[in-house]
Amino acid sequence: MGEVKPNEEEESNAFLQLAECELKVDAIEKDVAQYRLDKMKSVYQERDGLVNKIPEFWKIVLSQHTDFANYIRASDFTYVDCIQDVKVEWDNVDEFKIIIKFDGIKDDFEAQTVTKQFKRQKIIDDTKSKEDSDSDDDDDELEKLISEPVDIKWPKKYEDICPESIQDKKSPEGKKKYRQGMKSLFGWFRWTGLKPGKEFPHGDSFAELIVDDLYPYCVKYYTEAHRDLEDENDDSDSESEGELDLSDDEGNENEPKRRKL
Amino acid sequence: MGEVKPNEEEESNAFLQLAECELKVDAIEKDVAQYRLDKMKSVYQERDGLVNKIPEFWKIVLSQHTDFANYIRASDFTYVDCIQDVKVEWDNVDEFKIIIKFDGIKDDFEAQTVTKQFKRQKIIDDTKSKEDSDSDDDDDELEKLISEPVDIKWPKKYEDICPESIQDKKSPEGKKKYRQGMKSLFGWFRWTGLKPGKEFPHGDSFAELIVDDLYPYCVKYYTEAHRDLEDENDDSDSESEGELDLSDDEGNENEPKRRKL
Amino acid sequence: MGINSYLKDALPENENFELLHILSVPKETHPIVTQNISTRRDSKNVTIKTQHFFSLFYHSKVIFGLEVYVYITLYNSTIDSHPKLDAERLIFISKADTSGYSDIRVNVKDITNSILSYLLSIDPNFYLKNVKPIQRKRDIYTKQLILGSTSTRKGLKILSNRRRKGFRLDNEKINKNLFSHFTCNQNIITKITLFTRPSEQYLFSKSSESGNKHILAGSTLLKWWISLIDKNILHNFKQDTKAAMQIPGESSLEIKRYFKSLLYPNWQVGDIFGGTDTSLAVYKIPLFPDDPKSRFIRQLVEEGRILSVKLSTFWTELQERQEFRLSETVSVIGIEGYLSKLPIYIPGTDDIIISGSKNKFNRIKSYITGEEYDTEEGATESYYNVKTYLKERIGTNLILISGSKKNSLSTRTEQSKPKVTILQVRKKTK
Repeated sequence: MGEVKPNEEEESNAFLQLAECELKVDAIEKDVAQYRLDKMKSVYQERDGLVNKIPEFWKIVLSQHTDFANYIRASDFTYVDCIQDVKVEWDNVDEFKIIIKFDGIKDDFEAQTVTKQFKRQKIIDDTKSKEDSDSDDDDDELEKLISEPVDIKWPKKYEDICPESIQDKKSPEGKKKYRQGMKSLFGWFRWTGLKPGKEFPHGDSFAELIVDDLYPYCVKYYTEAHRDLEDENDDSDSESEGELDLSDDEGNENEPKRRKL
Repeated sequence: MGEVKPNEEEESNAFLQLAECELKVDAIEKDVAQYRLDKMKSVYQERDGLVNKIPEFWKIVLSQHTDFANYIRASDFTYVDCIQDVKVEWDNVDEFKIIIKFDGIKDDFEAQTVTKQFKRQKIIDDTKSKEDSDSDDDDDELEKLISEPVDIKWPKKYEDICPESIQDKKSPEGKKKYRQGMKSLFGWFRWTGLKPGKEFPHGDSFAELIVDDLYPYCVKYYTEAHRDLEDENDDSDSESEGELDLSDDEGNENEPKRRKL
Repeated sequence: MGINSYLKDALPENENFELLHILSVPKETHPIVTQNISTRRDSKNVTIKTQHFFSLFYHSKVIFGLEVYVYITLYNSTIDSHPKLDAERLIFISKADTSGYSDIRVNVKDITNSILSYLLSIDPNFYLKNVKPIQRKRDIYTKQLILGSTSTRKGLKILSNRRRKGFRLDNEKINKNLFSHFTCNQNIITKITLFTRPSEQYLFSKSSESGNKHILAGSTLLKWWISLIDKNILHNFKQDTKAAMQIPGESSLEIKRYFKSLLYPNWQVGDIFGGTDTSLAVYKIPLFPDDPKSRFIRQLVEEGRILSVKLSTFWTELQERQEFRLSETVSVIGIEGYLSKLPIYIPGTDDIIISGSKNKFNRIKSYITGEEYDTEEGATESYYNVKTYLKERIGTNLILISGSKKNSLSTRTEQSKPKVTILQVRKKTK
């Protein structure tokens, strides 16, 4: 379509160079994340020790967190309440393990500590068909979280949905039970990130929730859990004003603060 | 209320030490932010140069951003369109300047470059009355963004709301005009953060929007503004809107995986 | 007939008003009422959702606002082979509110009803011409486009290429591949539904603090709305229209007392979504944006009770929910029937602003709803901002409407301040 004019050429180059800049920015963000982890390591260790002295710390944090419950089955909370300790240990910014210590429930659930290992990996997006792969392939490299399945002893109450005890995994009923098990908290320990649709749903986001939010901000959530309880007891404030928000629809609900603040 | 039992004592100490940990975490976060800024500096500089080669870059970014418009008056867009360049320069993580370069509009608005300096400062919360100040005073130290007023030549069209040209600031009409002026983009350049209610509203959040969002992610916003289908600009899809996920309950196999996150 | 013709008869003679009317991009969405497994599997139904937002101005101040969703459901669409699909239209009245700053006495009920009649007159096909699909195809052509899913880096490379080689959007191809197009009969079932719940404000934040607004209590609010809908049936709907009201926690006898003063003879206790006391609520209760019923349904999913709660339990528990803890009267009103006059009107650009994106729609709307109305300045600022934005950024203007209602009529002075539907969302403080 006609010849390229000098300033169009310059602009065109500027865009390519900006794309390069984005790569540099990404690399810096990784570096910063690593720097942060190194710095935090000793504080996290100190904190892990302190948190252990507070009874039911993790039970309270996990019940408090609004998003946590979205990932698991309501019946899982019996076993969430058994969680005595949660720890995250980073080998580096892309490799880490989540260590969960469960107390037992007599005649139902065995006390145990389970360590699940995770890794972030570049994976070529294979949903794209071969023919449209062009020189831009590098853009389609996605970073993906993967993990290894790890053994955990399931509660007796879950026997009918525990994959080890389902006899006939081919029957419709068997399939259904199997899927229900995979959706439970225990199913998550088998999650690999490699068989989408057949595993614990959103196992990656669930891991990231623990690693990027629950573990780093556990003390904040613990404190909030106590503040909320006080609020509930304090009904003297009329609900008419402050706590009600007149946000009007889906759009505004999660819209950031605007002028009305 | 009775004597303190040993493990209560221990718990109580744990809470205090956790509070100490939080302080350490805050200090590390500051340090990490500084590290990040040092690393980003050269990339930002490179990017500033590239962005300058792209006509109307900032005009497009600022019109695209959904939240930016919430802070200013609709009529300010005439002058937002004059913004030729935006730069942020950090002296350190708590001190920075925003430099805005305006093109002029004949017979209305003079071309100019304005530099506004900001500082984050610990400020003792003086809304607390003296009597309840106890040894915990340090807890009430809030970090606050403040700034110095900076001269900017207002457009001729804004003469009636420009504070310099309002004769009678005491009359109801004068007061109203004054407030309107303060709510405009030009009012923001006078914002100090020290006279709440009398200045540009949410001047601190507006500055933070530029420093933490618009400037760092300007290239992303520019690209988004160029989406080929306008209706792809829909960042309001929210969880409160989606289809119900009954797959847990119904055990349905061809259920799409979509837990509301 | 345009909106002007409907509204002028509801507004006082010789007075000038201005109106904002924006429409969101029609888009495909999930079914309004959740389908059970087997229906879901076989269903080829398509649901299209669009939002209307109106605000009325007088003396350069906003005085009234109304938010309405229109859903068109196309049944068993095998799209290409059936040029005329059987369909249904549902109008969900989400919110109506007054700012409290009107310098003139207006009849808000008449205004609301006129807008409703206008909406009913719109040809359902208007919403079906260009529909944004749930998911857009990715193929070789769309890979050259910058879409919502395009990464920044990919976007920059595309822009670079375009500067070098030039590029023109193939509108025909885009239209064909990236939008859905449907048609349906004009004569289809039409439903109107709303949830009435007293509140100090619905659209105009802090407006109750000015002292200019008269806040209606639950049962007064309910009467206000049901009489409005009652009038609307007589005016727009055929004789056999179903009209129903449900008041959670109230006996049938009590509910029926509200019907005595109504003109349409066939009002009944219940709702228009069918089912009996023992039906599962999840498959009968519609899901609307920011609606208490829908919120309760979603909560039941979280609680793991969704497949056990029956309709009767649903209504009882709904009333006990914390959002209604002042034990105010709330109600669900619904009608369902055919219109007495075929809806054939296609709104033009002088009648409506079709916003190209949800972001733009929200931008314009937030000039109204993002303002604070504890003082009159809020009402002026929102007017000024909307007007300027439309002129400078969209190149259009507010619709001018000159009232034509004779003074004698307006001496019926019912200065109604509607306190409408939808309830507030409790925000979590983080």
